[in-house]
Amino acid sequence: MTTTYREALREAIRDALRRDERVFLMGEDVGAYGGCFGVSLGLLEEFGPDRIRDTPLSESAFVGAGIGAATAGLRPIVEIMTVNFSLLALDQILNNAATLRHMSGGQVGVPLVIRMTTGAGRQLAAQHSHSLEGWFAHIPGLRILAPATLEDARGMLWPALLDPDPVLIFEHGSLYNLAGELADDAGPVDIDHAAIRRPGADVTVVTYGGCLGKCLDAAEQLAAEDISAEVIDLRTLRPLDDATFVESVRRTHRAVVVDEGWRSGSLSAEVSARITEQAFEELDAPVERVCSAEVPMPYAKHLEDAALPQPDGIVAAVRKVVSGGG
Amino acid sequence: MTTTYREALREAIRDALRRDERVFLMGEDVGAYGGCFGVSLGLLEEFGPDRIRDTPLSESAFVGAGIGAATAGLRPIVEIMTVNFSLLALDQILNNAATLRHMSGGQVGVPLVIRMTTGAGRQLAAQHSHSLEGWFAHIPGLRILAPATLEDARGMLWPALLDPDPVLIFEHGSLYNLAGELADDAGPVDIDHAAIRRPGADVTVVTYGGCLGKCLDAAEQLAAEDISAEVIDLRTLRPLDDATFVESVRRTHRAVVVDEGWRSGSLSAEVSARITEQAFEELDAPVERVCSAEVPMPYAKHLEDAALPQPDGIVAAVRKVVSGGG
Amino acid sequence: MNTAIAKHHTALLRQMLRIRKFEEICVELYSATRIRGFLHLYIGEEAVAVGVMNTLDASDALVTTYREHGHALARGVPMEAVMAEMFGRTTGCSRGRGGSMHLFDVKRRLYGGNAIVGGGLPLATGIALADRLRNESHVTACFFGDGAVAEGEFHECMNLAALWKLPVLFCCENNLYAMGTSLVRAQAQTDLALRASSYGMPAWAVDGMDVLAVEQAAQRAVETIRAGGGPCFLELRTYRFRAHSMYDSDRYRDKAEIARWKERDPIEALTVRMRDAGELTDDALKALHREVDDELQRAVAGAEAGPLEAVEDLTRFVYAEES
Amino acid sequence: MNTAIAKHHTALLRQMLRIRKFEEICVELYSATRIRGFLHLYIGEEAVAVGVMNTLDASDALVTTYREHGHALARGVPMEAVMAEMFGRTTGCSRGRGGSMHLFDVKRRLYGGNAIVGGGLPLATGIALADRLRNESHVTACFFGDGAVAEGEFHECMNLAALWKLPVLFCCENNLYAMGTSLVRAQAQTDLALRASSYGMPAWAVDGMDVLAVEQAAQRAVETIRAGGGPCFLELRTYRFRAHSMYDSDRYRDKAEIARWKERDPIEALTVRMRDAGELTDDALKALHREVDDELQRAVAGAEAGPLEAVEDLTRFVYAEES
Ligand SMILES: Cc1ncc(C[n+]2csc(CCOP(=O)(O)OP(=O)(O)O)c2C)c(N)n1
Ligand SMILES: Cc1ncc(C[n+]2csc(CCOP(=O)(O)OP(=O)(O)O)c2C)c(N)n1
Ligand SMILES: [Mg+2]
Ligand SMILES: [Mg+2]
Repeated sequence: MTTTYREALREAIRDALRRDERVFLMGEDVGAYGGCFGVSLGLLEEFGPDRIRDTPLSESAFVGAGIGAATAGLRPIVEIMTVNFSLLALDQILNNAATLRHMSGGQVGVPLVIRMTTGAGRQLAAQHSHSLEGWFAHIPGLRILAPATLEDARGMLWPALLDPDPVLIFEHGSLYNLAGELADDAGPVDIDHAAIRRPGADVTVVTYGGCLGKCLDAAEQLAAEDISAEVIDLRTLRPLDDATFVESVRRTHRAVVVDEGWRSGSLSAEVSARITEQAFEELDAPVERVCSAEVPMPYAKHLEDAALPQPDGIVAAVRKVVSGGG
Repeated sequence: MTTTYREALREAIRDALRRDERVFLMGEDVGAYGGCFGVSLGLLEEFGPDRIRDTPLSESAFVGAGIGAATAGLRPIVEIMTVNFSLLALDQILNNAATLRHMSGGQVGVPLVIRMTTGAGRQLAAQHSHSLEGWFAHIPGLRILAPATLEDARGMLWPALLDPDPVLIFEHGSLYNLAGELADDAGPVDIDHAAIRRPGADVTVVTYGGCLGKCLDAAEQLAAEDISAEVIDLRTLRPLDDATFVESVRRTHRAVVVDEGWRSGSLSAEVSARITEQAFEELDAPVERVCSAEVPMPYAKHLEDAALPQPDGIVAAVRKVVSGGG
Repeated sequence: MNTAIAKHHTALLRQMLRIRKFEEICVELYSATRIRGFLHLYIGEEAVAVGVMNTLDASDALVTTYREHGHALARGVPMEAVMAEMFGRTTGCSRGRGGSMHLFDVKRRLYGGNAIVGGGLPLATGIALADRLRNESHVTACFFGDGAVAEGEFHECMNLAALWKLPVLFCCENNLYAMGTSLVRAQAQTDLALRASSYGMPAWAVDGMDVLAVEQAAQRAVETIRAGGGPCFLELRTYRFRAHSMYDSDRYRDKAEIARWKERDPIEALTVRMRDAGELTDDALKALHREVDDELQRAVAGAEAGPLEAVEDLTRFVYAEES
Repeated sequence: MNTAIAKHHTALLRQMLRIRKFEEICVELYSATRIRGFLHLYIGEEAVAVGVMNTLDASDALVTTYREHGHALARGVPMEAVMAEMFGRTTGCSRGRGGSMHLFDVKRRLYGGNAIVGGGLPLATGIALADRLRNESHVTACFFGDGAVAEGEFHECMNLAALWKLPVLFCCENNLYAMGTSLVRAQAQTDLALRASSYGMPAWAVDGMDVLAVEQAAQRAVETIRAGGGPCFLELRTYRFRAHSMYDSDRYRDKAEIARWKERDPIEALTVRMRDAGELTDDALKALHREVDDELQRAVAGAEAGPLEAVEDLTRFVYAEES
């Protein structure tokens, strides 16, 4: 079946709404508008306004209401239009969703799913281009997912809803129109492990989300130079499946981490630190990082392109680690 | 002159208010109450309610108002009672304070100082014990300071106010009662560089803020075992002065990073990654990290103690890197 | 004298006394550093928790703040479980993980003790939304202070609850101060009930020092809500007799003002009223005190004897455990 | 015919026309992918920006939203600088870093173009605080939509500005929709002026399709504010004739509703009025159009010819540069 990332997400939501009557979708413009990126188009007509619930512009209240509804036994899917507005709900996410279970000594669970769009690349400038999923991955109590493929767009939601703890799903804005084949019976996927998207022997490229395609492009270019890059898609940013990428680095002895977050303090730093901690003796070169420039995203296209990780930069970083070490 | 960290902070504020009439202090209970940790006690009487301005419980509005007042030419010092409440103002900090200069193509500056208390250790439980200064250090456009000594408590504010860009100062809650000698003419300090608080030869311990004292204690214990630890206080968490700690590691060949943030995605990861990136060939052992356990802070004292970095854990980590490598 | 009424009044008095005496012991324990963290006392405000709680069913839900010993006790959380929480024991109502500011008891639908001002309002709104979506007629009572009214979350939740006609009882404990900031210095418009009614929900102010007035107002509100009328707002005018917390030297309030309010002590007031109505003899009052003292003594002894969590279990309850 | 009045009306008409035609060209340029990012059109709402702006002094400040071409043009930012911003050129009013949503011109005290709904209100409050602390009598005009009223920041800022009597003119552009969400589905209480007055500030609703009504109301508000009366709130009832943004297929509005509002086109309305009053001849109108068309043509040509920032300069303007 040919489908898009957007349709795969919609199908996942529809499926969840059908399977479990405790599930409902809530957020700004998810109903009458069809979702600001069209993900929930048609669902209002199918499921009605109680389960496809438009909210006012009140990020803190409706995210918090999702938390409350989850503690009370429902299974809300809360959509925050984009990660840029999630800051307004961060108090609820960190101080309530992530801590209620602990503060209550295990009594209160928050089986909530929060979906949001993340990332840059569409000239939306400094307030609409954040990539903060790695930042959210700092918070204990949360699970953070970043679907980068059609399978994951279709399959991550259901296990996220089954998770008794809060799960945040970050959908990269550049992926909605991604089209391709999806098995007719595509369904839930594992949300615990990273995936090797392209096997390779010379270097491990660790990435996730919107950068996966760029890394695969880079790997293709590198293959032409006889450099065999293994591309790993983290998929789950918290808890990090370090076993998969460390095992890969033990084989390739070199690693490049590619992350759309601003370099300092991005998830790439954690991945780099863990590789060094766990595979120091096997590393032939220091881990390299390809990240976004440390600048609020500029509007002009040539500047935005320059600020973001690009295949060329990934290729250059790989060449550097491959030529650098023993 | 014998003084405390609290008094040193107060003196710094008083001094700034006297020197520059554009400076004012604004926040919850900074006036009539004297500051929730007593930092601004007496200042209302001295400077009046226009310059020592109590605010309602409206973190987003008064932080944003500070941003606005700074763009319009004043030099506000905004106090957020504690970092735990800063989440409510994060939209203003990230989407306005940190981006206005860039979005406006350099026209708008935000010469604002935001002070807040950070850290755990007083049994205040999961919502009142965050250490998020390293997290804030991810944001381009900000400068992040963490005074760990009386000199820095006294001296960081004035250069922060002279900075044409937003500066966040994180005061660790366990330090307010720190007492000691401060030179009578103590004044502004450099806010660009890390400081070697204790020189040493065998290992570099990188830390900041509330953990500095613990690292110095650990270094003392280690000295008794003939392990000479160099203790570096980062002081400025953004921009990171990596030259100082990398140079140290080049001499000691080993490093331990101590950080009260939750381990995954904490500033310690960035420090570790930079050390490996810049001094890989000189490292005799992988960089070790001593951080907070990945748990919302529990109330019970024995659990809180166990969750936080402690001298014993630092000593153990140092022993590991010292015995580990070549 | 109507015996049923007398019994009812005695029950209210007992609840208020339990709260008052519990907190007086807390002060002692805190001064002796046997309990720690932040400690926010409810002394003077007991009529609010007791009056409201008495109108709720066991299946109604409750969300409150860091100043919530009174709410937890009035809700029926055993005194020993609350005290053990202060001692950080696994027998505490939050297993010693929460402390004074985070009392939980999900069996009794007490969803905490929230220490972020305003932070409980969205939770309460969401719990009410769940009840509404399941067609259950429960009410969610949400307690918060006058200070919370300035927070953006207050506004967002008032609108959301009113827009969706959710069964929330908003209980604003207006004790005139948010830490050291008096209401007039925090609110451009200090009539909080009026403010609330601008969201299109029924709202009224109540004498929070009179437990019977509180009870009556709450009863009316709960009936409105249960009948599907959407949220209601009560501004409960009260006063804290003690400082904001144990760290507060209380320099920002006028001594005369404090004294004036103490004359309206809700426990005194009910006692006098009951005596005047012949509902309470000296002996009965003494017996009541003794009874509460006994309960307290048992609670403290039991709490202090409770076990501490094993340090190895530090990272439990961050995520759910396999069941 | 009063010549002064006619001249005044002509100026208003010219401003509205400039905005309308500017945006019509933007649509073309966008469709041809010559400009990019988000594009939010103000078409239909021109009377609001023009009417309010006309009452402000050059030293008054201005904070607005992502739908701000009209405000920037009415404020006097040269058309070419606005257009160059859309083209991402260094000659753009934000040097090409901001784009359509972030028009700045600090010389004209235009503090942006804020794309976080509600995010500009605290800024405006702070700018007004600065003016107040310096004893300057400037007004800060803050534009935002009906959608922003639901945000917590709206509430916090209304209270702060009223409490501190800050010189802010809150201009709520009530176009009945926040993206696809109509006001009645977002607000429990849809009379926004009434809502604002609950903070204790003067607030009134104005016909936002009538530029003269807007001007008159704004004049009254600005005078109140300048006289030290604290903030005022205007609910400007208007309508956007186009979709929310270029990505929006506008399925959530009734075609008849759109048509009804288009009958009240503010440019049409003023034109008719001026004609009826003999203030505008066919020739004059044609000349006006030609004049604006010329300005536009020059703006587009000039903008597109502007230079692009060197890629090496990518990280400039994150921090201040040494001066
Ligand atoms: C968001 C937030 N800001 C600040 C604080 C610090 N703080 C704790 S209680 C309090 C005063 C709250 O006053 P009010 O809401 O009236 O409740 P009361 O303490 O009077 O019961 C403050 C400022 C906090 N806990 N949360
Ligand atoms: C905090 C936040 N949430 C969501 C959005 C996405 N968004 C952009 S404009 C808009 C609608 C705003 O409506 P309104 O305030 O009425 O202004 P209008 O667009 O009608 O002029 C939304 C939801 C945003 N930019 N900021
Ligand atoms: Mg209060
Ligand atoms: Mg609107």
